[in-house]
Amino acid sequence: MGLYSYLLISIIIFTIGVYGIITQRSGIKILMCIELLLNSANLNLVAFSSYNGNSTGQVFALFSIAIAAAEAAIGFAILVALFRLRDTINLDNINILRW
Amino acid sequence: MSLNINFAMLAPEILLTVLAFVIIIMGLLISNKSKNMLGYLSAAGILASLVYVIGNGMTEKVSYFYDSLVVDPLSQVFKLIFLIVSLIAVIASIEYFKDNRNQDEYYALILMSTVGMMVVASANDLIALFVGFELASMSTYVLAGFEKNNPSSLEAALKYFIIGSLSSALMLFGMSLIYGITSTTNIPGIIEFFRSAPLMAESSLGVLAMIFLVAGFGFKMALVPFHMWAPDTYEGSPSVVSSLLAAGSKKMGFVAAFRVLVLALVAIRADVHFTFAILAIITMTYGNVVAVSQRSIKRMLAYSSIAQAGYIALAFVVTTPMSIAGGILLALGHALMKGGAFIAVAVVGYMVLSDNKNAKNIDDLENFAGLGKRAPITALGFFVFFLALAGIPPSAGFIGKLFLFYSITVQAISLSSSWLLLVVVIAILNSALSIYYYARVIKYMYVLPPKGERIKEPTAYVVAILIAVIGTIGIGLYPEPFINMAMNAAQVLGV
Amino acid sequence: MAGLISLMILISLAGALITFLAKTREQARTVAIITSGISLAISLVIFSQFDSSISTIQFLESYSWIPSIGVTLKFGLDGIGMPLVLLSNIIIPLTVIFAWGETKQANRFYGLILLELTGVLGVFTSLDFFVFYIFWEIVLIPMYFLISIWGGPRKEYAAIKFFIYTHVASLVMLLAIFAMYFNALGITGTPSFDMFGLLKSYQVMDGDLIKGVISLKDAVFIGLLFGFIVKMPAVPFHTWLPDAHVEAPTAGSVILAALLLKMGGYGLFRVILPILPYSDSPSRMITLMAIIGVLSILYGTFLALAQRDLKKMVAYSSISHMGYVTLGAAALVPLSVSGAMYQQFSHGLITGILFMSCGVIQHSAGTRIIHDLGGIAKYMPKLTFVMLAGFLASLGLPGMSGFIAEFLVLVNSYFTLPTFVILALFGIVFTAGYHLWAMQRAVFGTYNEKLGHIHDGANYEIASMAILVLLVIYFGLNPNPVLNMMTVNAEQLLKSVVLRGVIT
Amino acid sequence: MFSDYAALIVLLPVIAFVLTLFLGKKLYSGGALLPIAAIAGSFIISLGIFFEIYPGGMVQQSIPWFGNGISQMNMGILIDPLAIVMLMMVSFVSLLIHIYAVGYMSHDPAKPRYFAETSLFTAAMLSVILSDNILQFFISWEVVGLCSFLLIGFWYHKPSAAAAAKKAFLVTRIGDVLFLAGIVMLYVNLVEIINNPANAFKIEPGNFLLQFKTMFEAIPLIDKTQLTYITLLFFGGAVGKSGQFPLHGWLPDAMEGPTTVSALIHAATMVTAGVYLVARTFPMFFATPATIMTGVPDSLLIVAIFGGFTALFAATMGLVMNDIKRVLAYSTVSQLGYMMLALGTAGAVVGAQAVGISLFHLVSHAFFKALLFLCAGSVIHAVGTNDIREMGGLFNKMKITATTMLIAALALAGIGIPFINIGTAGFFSKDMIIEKSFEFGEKTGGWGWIFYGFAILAALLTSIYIFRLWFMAFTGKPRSERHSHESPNVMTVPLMILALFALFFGFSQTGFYGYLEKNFELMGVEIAVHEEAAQLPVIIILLPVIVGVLGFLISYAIYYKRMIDMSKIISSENPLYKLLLNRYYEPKIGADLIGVKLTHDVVAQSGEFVDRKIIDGLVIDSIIGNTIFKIGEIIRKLQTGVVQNYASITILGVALLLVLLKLKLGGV
Amino acid sequence: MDIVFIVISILTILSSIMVIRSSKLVHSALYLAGTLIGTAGLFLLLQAEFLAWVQVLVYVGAVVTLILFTIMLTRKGEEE
Repeated sequence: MGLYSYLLISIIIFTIGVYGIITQRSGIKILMCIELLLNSANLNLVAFSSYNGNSTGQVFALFSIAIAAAEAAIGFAILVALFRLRDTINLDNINILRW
Repeated sequence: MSLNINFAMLAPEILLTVLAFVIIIMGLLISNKSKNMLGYLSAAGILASLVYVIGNGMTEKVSYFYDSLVVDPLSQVFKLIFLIVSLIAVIASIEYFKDNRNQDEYYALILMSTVGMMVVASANDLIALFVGFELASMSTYVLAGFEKNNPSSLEAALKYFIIGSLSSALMLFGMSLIYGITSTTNIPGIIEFFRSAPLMAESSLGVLAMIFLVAGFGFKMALVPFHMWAPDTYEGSPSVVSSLLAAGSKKMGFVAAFRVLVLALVAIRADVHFTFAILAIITMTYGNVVAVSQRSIKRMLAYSSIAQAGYIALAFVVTTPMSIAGGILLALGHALMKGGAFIAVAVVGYMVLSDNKNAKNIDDLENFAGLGKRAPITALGFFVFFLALAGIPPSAGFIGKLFLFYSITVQAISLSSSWLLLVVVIAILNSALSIYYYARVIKYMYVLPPKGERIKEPTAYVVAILIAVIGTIGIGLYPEPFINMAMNAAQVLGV
Repeated sequence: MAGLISLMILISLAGALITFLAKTREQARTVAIITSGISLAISLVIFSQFDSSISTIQFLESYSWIPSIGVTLKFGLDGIGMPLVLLSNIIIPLTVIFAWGETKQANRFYGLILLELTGVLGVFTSLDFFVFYIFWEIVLIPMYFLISIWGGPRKEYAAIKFFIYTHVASLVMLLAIFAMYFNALGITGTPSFDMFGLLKSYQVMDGDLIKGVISLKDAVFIGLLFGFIVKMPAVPFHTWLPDAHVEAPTAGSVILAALLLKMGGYGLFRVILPILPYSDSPSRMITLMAIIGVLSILYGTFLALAQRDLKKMVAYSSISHMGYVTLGAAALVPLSVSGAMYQQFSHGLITGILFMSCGVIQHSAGTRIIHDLGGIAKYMPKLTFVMLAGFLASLGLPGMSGFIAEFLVLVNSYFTLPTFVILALFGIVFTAGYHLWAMQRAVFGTYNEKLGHIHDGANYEIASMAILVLLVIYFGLNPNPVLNMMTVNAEQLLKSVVLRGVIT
Repeated sequence: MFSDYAALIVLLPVIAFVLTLFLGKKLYSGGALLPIAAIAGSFIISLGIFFEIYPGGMVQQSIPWFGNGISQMNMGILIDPLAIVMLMMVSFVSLLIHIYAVGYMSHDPAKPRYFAETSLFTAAMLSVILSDNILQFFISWEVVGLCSFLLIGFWYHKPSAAAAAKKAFLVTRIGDVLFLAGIVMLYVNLVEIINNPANAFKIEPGNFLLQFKTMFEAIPLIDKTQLTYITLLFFGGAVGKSGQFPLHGWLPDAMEGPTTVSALIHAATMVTAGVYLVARTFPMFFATPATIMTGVPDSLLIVAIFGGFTALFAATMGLVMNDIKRVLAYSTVSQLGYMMLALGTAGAVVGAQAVGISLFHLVSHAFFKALLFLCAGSVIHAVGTNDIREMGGLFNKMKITATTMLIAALALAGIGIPFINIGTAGFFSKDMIIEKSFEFGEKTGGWGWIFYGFAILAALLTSIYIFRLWFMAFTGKPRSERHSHESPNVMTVPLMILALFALFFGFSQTGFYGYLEKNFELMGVEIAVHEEAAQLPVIIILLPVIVGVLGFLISYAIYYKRMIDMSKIISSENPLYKLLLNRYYEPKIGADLIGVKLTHDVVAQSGEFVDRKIIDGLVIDSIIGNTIFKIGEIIRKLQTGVVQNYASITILGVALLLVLLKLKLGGV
Repeated sequence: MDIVFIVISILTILSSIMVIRSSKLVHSALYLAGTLIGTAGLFLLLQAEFLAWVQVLVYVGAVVTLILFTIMLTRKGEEE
């Protein structure tokens, strides 16, 4: 399969992720969508790596996976802490800071 | 490159990383009471790094780790910025987080975020850049939400985190595209590639990559429309963290943009200038116009910070050495001014809370009434920072704006370009508009009667504010070395 | 005796800082009067050693500051700056004396006044555009505070309006300075903000700012002009002035009118006139300036006539009087230019009396609204005396300094701008009209019993006004000490005008 | 010897002014003696100089003042016959008035101020007279105006006084501006003449640009049209200062000041300055081209028109005024009209002699008008009112005042015996003017006769109103209860001295004319002297006296014998009476309509509207200020606080970038 | 090969859609795991075997678990 098929999938997943971030209300779902985005980028990197014939992309992806995991941990920690205070993770309600 | 490489130029980063771990370990070992000393320890570490950075030449260029990190004038200038900001923030935190159980984590995180920023400043490879970026970001996500029992703080952290992650993802996506096009992640390599194959930059992928990168960096810089998190986060976070975010973390976006955009992409596409002009104009206008109607000072500072980002972004509008130098100078100035200003807000918070334990909206404009009497040094600090932010000489803000406006005027004249001229005019009008809201606070501080007794300003805050004040005015009065530094840094970019 | 100028500036700055730190009102005002006195003494020394027969810069001093962009701390005086330095040093001590009774935050008050002195001295002496600009901006800040802390009911509006208006103008001016700097850089290759160097380089500037719309020369010229006339202020950029004056405390108004407005006029002579003959269309620029000048004269006059507030009336009269400066400068005749310079000097002295009078009335009667006053001469004979003198001087009574200036401007401008002079003459009657009308209604006539028992101005207030009156009369009878040096410089300035054949 | 101290003529009263102002309170009678001594000194010096320079000398002293090069201005002294005559008259009359004032003002608490101001006033007037250049002339002229302002408003707590002072200053200011405009034009012309090498005209060392000498020398070189403009502008100044139509309104109002001030202003000093200005620059007036009427220089013709008309116009109003000082004020305006008429008509007929004719009337008028005012002051002092309807029967109580006033009235009416040349001062001086206007009519014919008509009609009216005044005040039954008595000696002695002059000054006529005729020759200006006109018809010589006596008889019949019941004529129904009593509605038109309604209410207020509402209110506050606020308020609502929206905007931002970069907007 | 690719990609995309569409958070988390595993499959197809395993280990093993924990910790009634 050509490079562009992978890119296509990556972009589709990316778009779905973006769509999710915009539409979803649950904090957890939004975090999942962010994972989708990072994942699509990883897919890109790996696809390019294979296409370009060097492994830099894979190295990059490796870093990226590690970082994504860490990020997820932080994100969920924040969500849990917030839930403890506010009793909700519905982001529509988390808007004391505005204007 | 052999293994016995000399890490001397990376000593600050190494020192701070080690220090971060030491602090965490010490935090486990020592009692809660004695954790207050950790602040001094980290301040000392940062100060040492700062001295090291200043002392160890700004001119020579050294690269490390297979050319993924470089130490050159550009990186040094920004390291200087980051270290100063951290120093201010840490010194202020000694008071702000006094007797907090989690101080060890706090200082470790600050140090880690500083290291992350410094890595970005030195990054010569997209991977290093991304890692540094994320290191700094993730530390600051946590820092923003460090007041676990404060809903505002957590909300700030959450918003910061979500938009930050989104931007990271965009940035990563952009980087992946660049890697795809150029098959390298080394920045000089990328530049070389685009130089030799300019058509690739014009391709859809190239443009897309560029856009994603701008979005990613724009998030950090708080450029409109990637700024949405900034007011909420700056308002909600602890003031010392806001200081770090606005003054330090923001500049990370700029240094990344200088490194990547200016060299790799901007130079080969004319309409990038135009795009940045639009972004810069929208950003500064938006920031200033909305700041006018704010009553929360932190929020006002946040919008002012957005506006300042717009000014700094003018550096990308023409990308001449002069403009880059101006951007760097204003970034330096802004770090001092905005960093100091947020610390000063912390003093106001301290003051208000000492009046009334359960006070809400501690950074409301009303609480600034008579600040000149209640907390003279803080008020003086605000006064200096505000005037500097408005670009009144002699101050760092003036010098920075001077270079930026100058570079654009010159370009407008030499290209006989009317839209560039328009950009300057709008920038000037913005600059004037900004006086309105700064002056309003100054009025509250000095004109209105105080609402309480004079307070004793905590020493840590005073020191932090004074460092910023001296820096702000010092650069204004004796800008020569800083100008040279900025010009050298701009030379590195070879524009 | 090089170094005197920087000594003067530094002393006033140091005095300002010490005053800020003063603990009591007594200390503050003592420091203020001593500092301004020393500054006055230094300026008198300079004045006495000043050679008024040559047009070159004297007392030149120069220190390197920011070599990388060519900024030097360069100070010096010639016949354009010297009188204004003298004026500043006369006005500030008198303002301090006048405000001797200030009780509200006295240390800050006097400190800000001294800071104003620092600023204006810097503006009038610096010969480096960069430094000039810095002082130009510094002046704004103390004035902002003077208005917004000690001002009247709408002080915030007025202060911010003043600040923003003049700041925009300065930024536009800054851009024009950039353009000249860039241009000079292109020619000489060495960066320099040296004022005369930049002005000289203007002569060889070319290119368009926007092709087919405006040339670079014109743009730079208009940018600089804009910066100065907003400060002066000239119609239609004047609306900050009435507000600022009405709300400012008396000392603030005095400094604003007597010194800050002069910065704009100073700019015309120092910057605009040397480049005017080399601009692309001098005749159009001259017409522009003349229109602005005459418009200011007439518009200011009629607006003054319409005012109900005494201080506002005086404010508009300032606009009107500064119109003569623009007109005289635009006429490009040596004596009209020196007349315009003299008008600056003279107006500085006169307007001090006027604003001080308004201040005393406000303080004593509690109002400045003309029709709420009436017959106050009965209880305020001393004030009436000096105020009348001030008003007469302001309406251009011969024998007082204002007349010499206006006469020189009108007579000599007629050579080149006859129509405008005729229009300006038209305003003189009305100038007399509003001054006298105000006097008649506010000061003379039957006493308005509603005012209760009012008292005359304090002795220190009357004394500082009386000194100004004496100076106004002295300089009305003997203009030579300052007029000569102005004329020498005006002739020097206009050499290039003749050379370029701008006027015959 | 005296001429070395010529500057003291002005300086002495100035010193007296300063000293009296600051020390007056501690001195006798408010320091009156200082100005009296000073003015006496001025008088003595003037007299001394007169004897030194008579018959053909001049005093010229000049020092540079300001300016440089050809535009060097100077201060200087020029005492020629014209000036010395004026100097002596002014200092003398002023001296008498000052002495009189010691009595008149004895009860006023503000005496020091009074004497200081009158002293300055005198000084300024003397300075006007001896100026050797037009600038100094103008400056002194303005200081005169200032002093009149101060003195008219002396009782400033009276609103009417304050208003009158303002009006006096403003109305004369209109003239001053014209004068200044004339100076501007003259200056420009002179400089251009000098700068034009073709003219070979240059200023000798020691001479200066705006000196009268230079001006006169340059007359042939000045463009004729310009010369007309310049002289007419000068005349505009004179119109204002000398209360000629249409700027006469301030003069009657100026009666709000103390009577002594009126005497000073109307007799000796201020108002004559205008006539003096025309006389001083007469060669320029004379040199203007004759385009309107053959053989008559335009400017002189205009001077004559204004003068003649004013003479009659003011006299009509003098008929109906009830305030004793107002009658005299209109009389002054009318007499000044005569002086102007003389300069205009006689100037056209006999050239430089006209200056003598005019000045002779000026001096004689100074004596009798000062006398009239001082007498009026004495009367007012005695009865405590200005209204002649409330006076009456004072003759027996105040014999000296009544007698001296009668003498003055006779002089004003110009009573005398023709052919044997015995008569009052006015007889000589006024008749000569009337005769010259007849000659003018003869010379020009046509409507040139109108001047004679003006002159003779005005003479009739003058006689009527002045005797009306005298009869109403001094004869008949007392109309008020107040016990009136004669004034103290310090007041009556000056009256008697002035009366002597009013009676006998006329006999110096021939010498006076002869002395002044040579005035401009001394300055080196040739003025073509016309052939003496043919012998006048007897009726013309008699007519002035006839109308004078006729006027007396009419007044006698109406106001002494009460042969006609005036109450029928004096009613508000009579439109003519109303018109006159309301002074031709001049105050309404001048002050209310033009001053307040047009200038203040319309022009100034609309300017205010533009400034506050449009520039400030609309543009600055509403459009710029509020709009920014509104936009700010709207935009900040974008910041909803909901993070998904933030994300959406971020994504929109990406789209925006896509648009910007793909649309190829670069290179715009 | 192509068919494998197509199948994996369709599964990946479908499950990523379902992450958003499913109304229960737990289901979403499981679909997310599906997407991530699908991506790992694509990595395999791109000869990035090591990375594929890392992907499964880190993402599915750690991240999804974390998500599930969070869901349980923040459950209060049923989230929509």
